[in-house]
Amino acid sequence: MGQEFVLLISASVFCVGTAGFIIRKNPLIMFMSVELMLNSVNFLLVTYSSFLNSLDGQIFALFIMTVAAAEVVVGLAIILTIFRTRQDMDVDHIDVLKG
Amino acid sequence: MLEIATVFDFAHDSVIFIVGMTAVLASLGVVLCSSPIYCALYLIGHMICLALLFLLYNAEFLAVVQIIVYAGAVMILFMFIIALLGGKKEIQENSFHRAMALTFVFTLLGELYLSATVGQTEPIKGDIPPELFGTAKAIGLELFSKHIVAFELASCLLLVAAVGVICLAKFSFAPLRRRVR
Amino acid sequence: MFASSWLILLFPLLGFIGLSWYGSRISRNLVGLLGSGAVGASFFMTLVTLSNLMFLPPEERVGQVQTLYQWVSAGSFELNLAILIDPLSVFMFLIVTGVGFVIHIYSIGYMHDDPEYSRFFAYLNLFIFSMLVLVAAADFFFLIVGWALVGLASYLLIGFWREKPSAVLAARKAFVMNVIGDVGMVIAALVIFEHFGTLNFIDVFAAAPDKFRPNDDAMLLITLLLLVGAFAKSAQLPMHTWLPDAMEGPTPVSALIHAATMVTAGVYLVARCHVLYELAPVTMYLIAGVGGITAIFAGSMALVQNDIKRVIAYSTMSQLGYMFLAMGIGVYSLGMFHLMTHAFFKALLFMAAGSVIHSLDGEQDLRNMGGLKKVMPLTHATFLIGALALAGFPLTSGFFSKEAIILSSYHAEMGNIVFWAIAVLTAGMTAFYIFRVYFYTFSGELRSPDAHPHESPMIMVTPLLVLSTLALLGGFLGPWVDSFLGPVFGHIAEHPHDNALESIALLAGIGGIATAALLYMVSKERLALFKEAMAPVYDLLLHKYYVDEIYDYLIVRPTKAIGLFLEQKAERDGVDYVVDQVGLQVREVSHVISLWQSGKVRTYALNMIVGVVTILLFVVFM
Amino acid sequence: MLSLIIFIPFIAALGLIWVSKENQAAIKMVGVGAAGASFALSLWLLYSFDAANPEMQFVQMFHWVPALHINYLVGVDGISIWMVVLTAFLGVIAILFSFSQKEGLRNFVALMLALEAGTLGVFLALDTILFYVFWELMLVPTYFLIGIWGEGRRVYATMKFVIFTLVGSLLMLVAILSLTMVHYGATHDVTFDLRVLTLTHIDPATQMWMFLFFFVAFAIKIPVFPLHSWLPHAYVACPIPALILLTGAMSKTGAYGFLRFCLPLFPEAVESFAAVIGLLAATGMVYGAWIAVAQRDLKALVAYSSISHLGFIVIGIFAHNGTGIEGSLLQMINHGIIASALFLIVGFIEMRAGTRNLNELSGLSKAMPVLYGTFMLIMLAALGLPGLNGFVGEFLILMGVWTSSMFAGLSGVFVLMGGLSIVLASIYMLYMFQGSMQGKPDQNSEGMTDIGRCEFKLLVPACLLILLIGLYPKPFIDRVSPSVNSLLHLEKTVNLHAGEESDHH
Repeated sequence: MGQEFVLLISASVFCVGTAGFIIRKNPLIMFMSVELMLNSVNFLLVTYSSFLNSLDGQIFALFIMTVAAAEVVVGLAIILTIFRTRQDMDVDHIDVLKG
Repeated sequence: MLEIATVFDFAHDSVIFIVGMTAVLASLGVVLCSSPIYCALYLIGHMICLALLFLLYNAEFLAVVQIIVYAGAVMILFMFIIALLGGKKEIQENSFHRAMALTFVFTLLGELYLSATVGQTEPIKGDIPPELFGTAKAIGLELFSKHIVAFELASCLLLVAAVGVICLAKFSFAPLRRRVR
Repeated sequence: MFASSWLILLFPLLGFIGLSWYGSRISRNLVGLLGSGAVGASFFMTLVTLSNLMFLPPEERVGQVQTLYQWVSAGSFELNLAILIDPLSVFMFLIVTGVGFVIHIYSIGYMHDDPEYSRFFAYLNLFIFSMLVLVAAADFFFLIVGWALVGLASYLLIGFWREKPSAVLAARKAFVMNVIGDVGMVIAALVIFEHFGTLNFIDVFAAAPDKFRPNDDAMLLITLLLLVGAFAKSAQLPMHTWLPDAMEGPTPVSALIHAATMVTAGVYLVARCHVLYELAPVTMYLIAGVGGITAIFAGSMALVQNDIKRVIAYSTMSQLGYMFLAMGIGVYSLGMFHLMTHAFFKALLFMAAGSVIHSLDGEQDLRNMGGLKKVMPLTHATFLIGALALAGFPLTSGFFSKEAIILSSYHAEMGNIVFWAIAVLTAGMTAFYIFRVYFYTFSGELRSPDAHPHESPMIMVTPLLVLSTLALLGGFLGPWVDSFLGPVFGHIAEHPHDNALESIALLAGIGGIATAALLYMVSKERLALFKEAMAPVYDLLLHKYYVDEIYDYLIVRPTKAIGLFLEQKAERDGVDYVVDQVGLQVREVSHVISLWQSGKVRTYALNMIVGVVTILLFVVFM
Repeated sequence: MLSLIIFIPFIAALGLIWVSKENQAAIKMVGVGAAGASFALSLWLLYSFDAANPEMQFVQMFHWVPALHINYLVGVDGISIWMVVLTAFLGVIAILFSFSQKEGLRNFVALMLALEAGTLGVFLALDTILFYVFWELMLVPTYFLIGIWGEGRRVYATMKFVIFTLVGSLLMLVAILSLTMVHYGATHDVTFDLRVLTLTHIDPATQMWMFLFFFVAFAIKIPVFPLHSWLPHAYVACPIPALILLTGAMSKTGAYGFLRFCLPLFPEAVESFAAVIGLLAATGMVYGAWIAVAQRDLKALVAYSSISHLGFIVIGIFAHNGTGIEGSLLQMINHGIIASALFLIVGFIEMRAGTRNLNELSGLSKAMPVLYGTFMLIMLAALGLPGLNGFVGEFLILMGVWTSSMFAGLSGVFVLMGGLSIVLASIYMLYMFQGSMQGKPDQNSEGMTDIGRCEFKLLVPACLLILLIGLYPKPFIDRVSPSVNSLLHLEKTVNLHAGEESDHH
């Protein structure tokens, strides 16, 4: 399969993740959507690393995974804390920063 | 031989195609399911598909990392949280917001497709021998030579994240009073 | 030759500085001595200057300018600090320092018990100094300086009893009125500078006749603006209201302001600038008209006042009216002559009245006086002389000067029958009201039982005697004044003789005295009846034609109201409001914009996507 | 030497950080020492200043940002010499008076020194960017002085003051930069040297907006009538020592800016706007005076009277002739002396009576005869009594206005308005003086003491100057005249096309 296909798959997953992030109100699912977007990018990096015969893409993907893992851990802890204090799982209700 | 190669190529391509489409469908499932537990399951599916794709594109090491870190550790974490908070279904309303979001996301998709079909960029040919490509050894060599600083920084990041999570988990917070404007 | 003339100004200035610095640390006697001595020395120097001047041939007596240093040179404007010595200024020096000296002596006795004795003498010296600056000035600028300093000194003296609210108010009134006059003078100076390029009297007066034809706009403007200052200082209509109120000051101050110094400044100004005024006949008529009206207007108010000093104050206004009338019809030396005799007898009257007030412990109401003839024989005699002179009784000084003006008001080139009639009517009134005061005060019985009148000490009586001599005999100086001032005015005023008119004026004066005697000496019932019959007029006069009230409503209150209005409306609700609104509106707009920040993560995400899409649209399609 | 004058107070202000807050004696020593040294140097400057020379003197230059040709360039001429001396003089007085400040003396003195340094810098800077930097430098200490030590609605006042001034100075920055661009367009030479820029001929249309930008900046600082809204609030809120510098020195920077920038740089624009500006200034004179009549708060009264007096200064400048400008410069000195002395007196009264309200004050003269005398002299100077300094300035200004050709036939009106404001000045000054000093003494004046020897000494120099300038203004004017003349007869030698022509050859 050529580059076009890879790009299409990646773009589709990315857009689905974006849509999910915007549409869903459950913070967990929004997080999953973020993971989708990250994964789509990872995919692209890995495939292109193979196309170009260079390992840089994979290294980059590896770092992204590391960061994503850290991000998920902290993010979920924050979600947990918010839930503990507010007893509410709707992100729309969390608008303390409203202007 | 030629034919076998062609057949193999075709099989290879079709596998990639099928796995790729599965990955897209799984991602759709993540977004469209109303119950978080299903979403998480779809996401695991998506991750596995991606791992397969990584394999197919000669990135064995990353495929394994994908399975272990993502499908394993991260998703288990998700599952724990869902179990802890209860997988309530959410009610979807706010159709204007949704319509806006979808409109723009589709536009984005269109734009991405368009840019994808622009054509091939100039290839940068690396100097990795094909037999080593994607193996743990190659990545390790690369990682510990060229990217050593970034590597250490990443480890710092993980440490900070760990400390942060402990802090967040340890101190209990009194329920916030809603600020009245 | 005249360099020593600076000393005339220097002595009172030194007196002022010395007394205000060290006055509180030296003994009272020394204060009085220094204060009077400064003016006395100044008077002496004036005499020296006068003798120097008399040695010169008449045509060289004018235009002696003594320059001290260049005062300023800014742009095209240059000015020297200089004094002008000529018969007119020396004449004024004589009156100011001479009468001022006598008043100083009198003050030693009058103010003897005042706790702020030294301050009083310091101010008196400042007053004399200011007046000398005014008359000595060789240009319009220093004329204005002296003009304003006189205003300041009068402010200080009128408000001398600074804890008395009415005195404070009167002082403020006098000062503000004078500042209005000053501003008029300043603008006049600007116009003069614009047309002549200099402010020197000599240059201006020399250039004026060649540069302008009579009744040119510029001339009218200059003379009218100068007139604002002159009217303000000399209390002519409509700027007269401060003068009666100035009675709030101690009596020597009244004498000084009314007789010798301040109020005569306006007359002096017209005399000094006669070259300009002759080029503006319209203004001359105005001066004569206003002078005449003021004379009769003030005279009528004096008819009914019950405060002894107020009567004399109005009489001052009235006599100033005469002087302006004389100026207006062009008989300057007659005006100056009347200025001199008036200085004598008015100072005398004030000081005699002060002596009465002093002995009655501050009582000023005529109705509480009476019968002082026996107790205070010297004061009585001197007051009588003053009253006779004021009434124009034959052979007193007032007779010569006033008769001359009355006659000229018909016979002079610009005189006419109306001026004459006014003058004669006023003369009658004058005689009436001053003798009303005389009878009230000195004849009959003392109406306030608990007072213990006594003759004043010699230090107060001696000045009275000196002045009464002058008031009695000063009239015979008339021809000398004419010839002495002749070089300044360019001609010697002629004294017309017209027996018919003279006798009418004389009869008016004697008639006034007789009427007063009739009403106040002979029959009290007739007086009551008369008052009854004239009640509305009486009221109007007693309230001074309600001018104070009219000014209060027309000027004072609107000024304050506009001030408040500007503060409340224009400032707080106007400028401030607009500025604050700009700030508030910016805040409002930013508030509206800040609503965009809904605090919801998803909205932010959507916004971000919108942004990304838009940018990509550009990237892809451009 | 000029740099020393500027930087001695500045370095002392920084140095005060290392002085302990408790060490009052050291704080006072450093404060007075620095201000005094600056003042002494300024006097020496005055002594060695060549009065006949219209050019800039004592010029110093260091490269500051060589890449952009921005230099540290200072110099003094007849227009700025008196302003420098005045500022240094007022700095000493203000710092001496600030010792009565109870709290935070160290920081207060440090900020005062910084304010003084900034103001001196504005008067001495010849590089437009340097000018701008000092201009903004004045703002910072003022902000803290009013915001921290102020009274009443100090936050509101500070905000208003800072926002107003910033708007103006940003407009000025735009104009400064475009000025250099215009010069660059003519000569292909980047410079921020004011002396060079002055010679550039600017296209009249460009002049208009650049002039307006500069004008707004300076007009806010002075302030000119419709832009004065910050002044009453800031002045009423400002602590009196800072107020002395604020009204005495800082408000003059605006007028100085007119003379240094607007008049020489934009002659055509000045010509077309002079009548309008004259109208604004004349309105301000009457307006400020009239509002002052209605004030009961002494500080507010003096604040509004300042608006009125500053209107005189502005109208004199835009009369655009020697008499008017020299009168304005003299009036700037006068107002610096008189207004600061008045504020000092208000401070003395407030310290003793505990109030500034005229309704609550009465008959103080009995308790304080010395203050009575000095107050009277200063009040008389303020209302423009002939023979004292206020009158000299006002007279010259009015004469300049009357003979000016700039006001399109409105000269007479302006002079009349000036006369009206003088009359009003006598009214409000008498309200102020008589209301507080004369009348019956009331109970709370019983235990009051007169001003002490030290306080009297603060007022003595002001009184002496009032008399000196009133009696002999010539030496003051003489140092100014040559520079003013050269300002009025400036020739633009650099034309727009000069650069292009030289390219052809």
